Amino acid sequence: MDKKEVIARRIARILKDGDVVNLGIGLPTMVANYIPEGVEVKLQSENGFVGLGPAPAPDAIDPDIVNAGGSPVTVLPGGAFFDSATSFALIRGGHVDVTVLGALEVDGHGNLANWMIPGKLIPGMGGAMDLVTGAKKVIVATEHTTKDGASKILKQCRLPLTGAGVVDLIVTEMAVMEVTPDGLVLREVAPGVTVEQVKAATEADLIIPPDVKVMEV
Amino acid sequence: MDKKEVIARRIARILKDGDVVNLGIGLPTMVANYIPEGVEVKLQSENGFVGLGPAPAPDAIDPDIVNAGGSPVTVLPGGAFFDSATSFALIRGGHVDVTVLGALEVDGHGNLANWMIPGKLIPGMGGAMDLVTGAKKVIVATEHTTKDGASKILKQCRLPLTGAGVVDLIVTEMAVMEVTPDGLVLREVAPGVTVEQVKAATEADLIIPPDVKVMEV
Amino acid sequence: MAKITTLEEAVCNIKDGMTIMVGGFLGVGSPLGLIDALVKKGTKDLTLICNDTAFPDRAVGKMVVNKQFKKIIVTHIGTNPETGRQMKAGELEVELVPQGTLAERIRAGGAGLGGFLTPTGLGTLAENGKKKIEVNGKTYLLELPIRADVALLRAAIADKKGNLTYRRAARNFNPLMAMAADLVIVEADKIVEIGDLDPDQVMTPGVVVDLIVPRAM
Amino acid sequence: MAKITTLEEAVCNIKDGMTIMVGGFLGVGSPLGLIDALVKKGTKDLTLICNDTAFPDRAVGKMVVNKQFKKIIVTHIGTNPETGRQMKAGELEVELVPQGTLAERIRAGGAGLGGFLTPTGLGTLAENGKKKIEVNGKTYLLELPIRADVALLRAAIADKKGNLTYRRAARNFNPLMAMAADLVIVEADKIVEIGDLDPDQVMTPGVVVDLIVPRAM
Repeated sequence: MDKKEVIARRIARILKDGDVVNLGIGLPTMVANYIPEGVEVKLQSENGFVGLGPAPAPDAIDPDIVNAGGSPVTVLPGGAFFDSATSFALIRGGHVDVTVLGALEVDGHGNLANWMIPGKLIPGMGGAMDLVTGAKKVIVATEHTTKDGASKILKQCRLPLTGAGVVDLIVTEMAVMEVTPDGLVLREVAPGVTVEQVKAATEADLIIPPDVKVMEV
Repeated sequence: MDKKEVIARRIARILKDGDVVNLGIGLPTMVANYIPEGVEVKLQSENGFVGLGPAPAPDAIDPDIVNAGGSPVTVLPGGAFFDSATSFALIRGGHVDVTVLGALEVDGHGNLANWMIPGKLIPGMGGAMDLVTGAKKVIVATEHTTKDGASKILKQCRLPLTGAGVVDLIVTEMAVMEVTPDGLVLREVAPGVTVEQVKAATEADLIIPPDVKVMEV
Repeated sequence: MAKITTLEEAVCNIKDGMTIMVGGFLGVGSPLGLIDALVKKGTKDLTLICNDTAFPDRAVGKMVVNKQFKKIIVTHIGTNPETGRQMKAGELEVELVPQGTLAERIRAGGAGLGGFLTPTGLGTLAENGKKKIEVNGKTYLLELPIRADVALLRAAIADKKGNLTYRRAARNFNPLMAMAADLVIVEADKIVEIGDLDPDQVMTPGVVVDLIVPRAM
Repeated sequence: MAKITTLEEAVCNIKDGMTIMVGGFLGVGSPLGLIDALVKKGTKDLTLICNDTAFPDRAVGKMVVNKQFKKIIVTHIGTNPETGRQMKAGELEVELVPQGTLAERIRAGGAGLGGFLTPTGLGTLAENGKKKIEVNGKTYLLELPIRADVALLRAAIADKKGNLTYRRAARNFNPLMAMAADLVIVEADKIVEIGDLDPDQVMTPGVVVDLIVPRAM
């Protein structure tokens, strides 16, 4: 199974029936494909609606219905559109239960960096700073290491932050880690991955409780 | 002609075609009856709409369409309803051209008191504080004196203020007075009323320019 | 998913001492059935957030007469003499707030804002106890957000996901309060199936609504 | 009364050096005909307030390519490489603002508020140059209102009084910007007679709209 699929599948199983969920562009969007049968989540799109549905057939594209990445999507029955101020009133006001975002870097203090690399890449923060501040639960979906094998789970983020102390859970293809007041706790390892392997691939200090589970994907 | 009618008629002739106007309860509401032919003003009602129309026939009352005093009104074609935050965004944001309010006291500095008499009557400010702050032009519609003959146009308001330095124009059955940086200027006197009579009935100091006009009503 | 229930069950969620927000403007747009159920239940020591206290025989005015409030936060009490009587007798604490400020404070409470700066009320008693902040040479009052344990709203149409529309001037504070309470209870004139409302015409997204009761009268 | 005019006449109101707000999210909900007319006219040294700079061949992205902006205030530039290039080359000043904060700043500009307190951006570069204010033990950033000389909007339907509706996710920033500019120009898919829109379904009241042009394409 593809790394991204492992991550998306694991996160999908965290979502609860009735949750209002905002999924970031890219990997986080894939989470929608794996939501278990019988669980209905309401997807919020920060460009102004709840009830985001799957991509339409090419001949059924409505140019006014796109997700926050600009890709054509659909609206499910019972959806609702609103303006950007209302959209972020929902987000900032704690009406979104879960947000799932990607990371350039994330650390054991719950800091997240995903909006710029000074001097190199400055896409902008879009709605990410509001999402990490306002959503009740912030889940980071990221591969454990960069293409060069460097850990993305750091002792301390080096890039400019998207949010300080905002992350609740980090899900990678190797592990599920929870940010706690005591530090970063390893909760699960992927099938076939050892605790030692996770520790070796993680720059942040990991607290290893006695009951580390095997990730179900 | 009734005092109130004189005041309402004079104010109605100040309104310009296209003005967005909020009329307070009571005397100010009467202004709508005298708007000249060919002038179309858009009446805003702070409980949430523009396009306020006249009272309906008794058998055509819609219980959901009332003015800010709770009286049945109608909505004209091209009207629009909105929530209270939007209503006051319009008011505070300078989208209302003229507001007309009554007064308990008003003074030469443009101060207005119309929401409470300590220890006696405390109805509350409702939307008045926002209206006097946000509307581009604030016109006070009031009888010149109290029932006991005391001037309502004071040197300095004594009652708790609705707004400080907010009034542009005061229209009574005796006179039209403009609040200017130099003080209160007498602009017009009612037909049959002398400047001396106005001065005698006014506690505030009046600046009398050479060209005081006779009020057209 | 919003749950459809009865008036009696819905008001069981409201306990003595709670803070409630009630939609409506002089009773127009108030959930009259829910209010009657609360009068019958006799829940007491409540704090009320509402535009006004309506009339002694109408809407929240009945609850004032029934002495169910220890404190009210409103813009106007002039239409209900019993409110003024209780205030003077020291039986009821009354906080009067300018209407635009009340609307904005409720909006801020629902939108996760820490407060806002308004020019409304400067130089009046509405300043009391508030911080003044200067921005670009202009002075503003810092007003704080307000929330409630329970919001009691009236909608025209609710679908079974809780999406709401309001009718005419009955909208007023209802959409703002829908965002600003821990539990949101809606009395709807009409309840329709999911998909019956055009997503563009939804005025309150269902994700913030908890309970729906059919209109009582 | 809103005036119906042509694209060419409408954009004549936009002079070199002005600040413009443009509705849309990655071009969805942007007034494409007005933008093309501005590209053709070549108006320059403009400041742009918009969610993003779309794509090089779409919406305001075309104006970036055409070097018509000296400054842009947006949430995201990642989809338009030309924006990043001009920024790095020092040809274009870019102010990146969190999306919820941008929406709220525009709303504050239209609502006459002096600013608002938000938790978004705390502990990030978004703090820079901003006052921090503590309320009830929580720290917030003071964000200031923003307005423009001209707003360029796209609506689905406009009636001849300027009342607007928007469609699906094309709503986004449009209703906020309609309140926050000295001149409001709307490109409407469809123009209807006064009275054709249900007053409950109007999303922007016509009193804030100045010019309407029929949709170009």
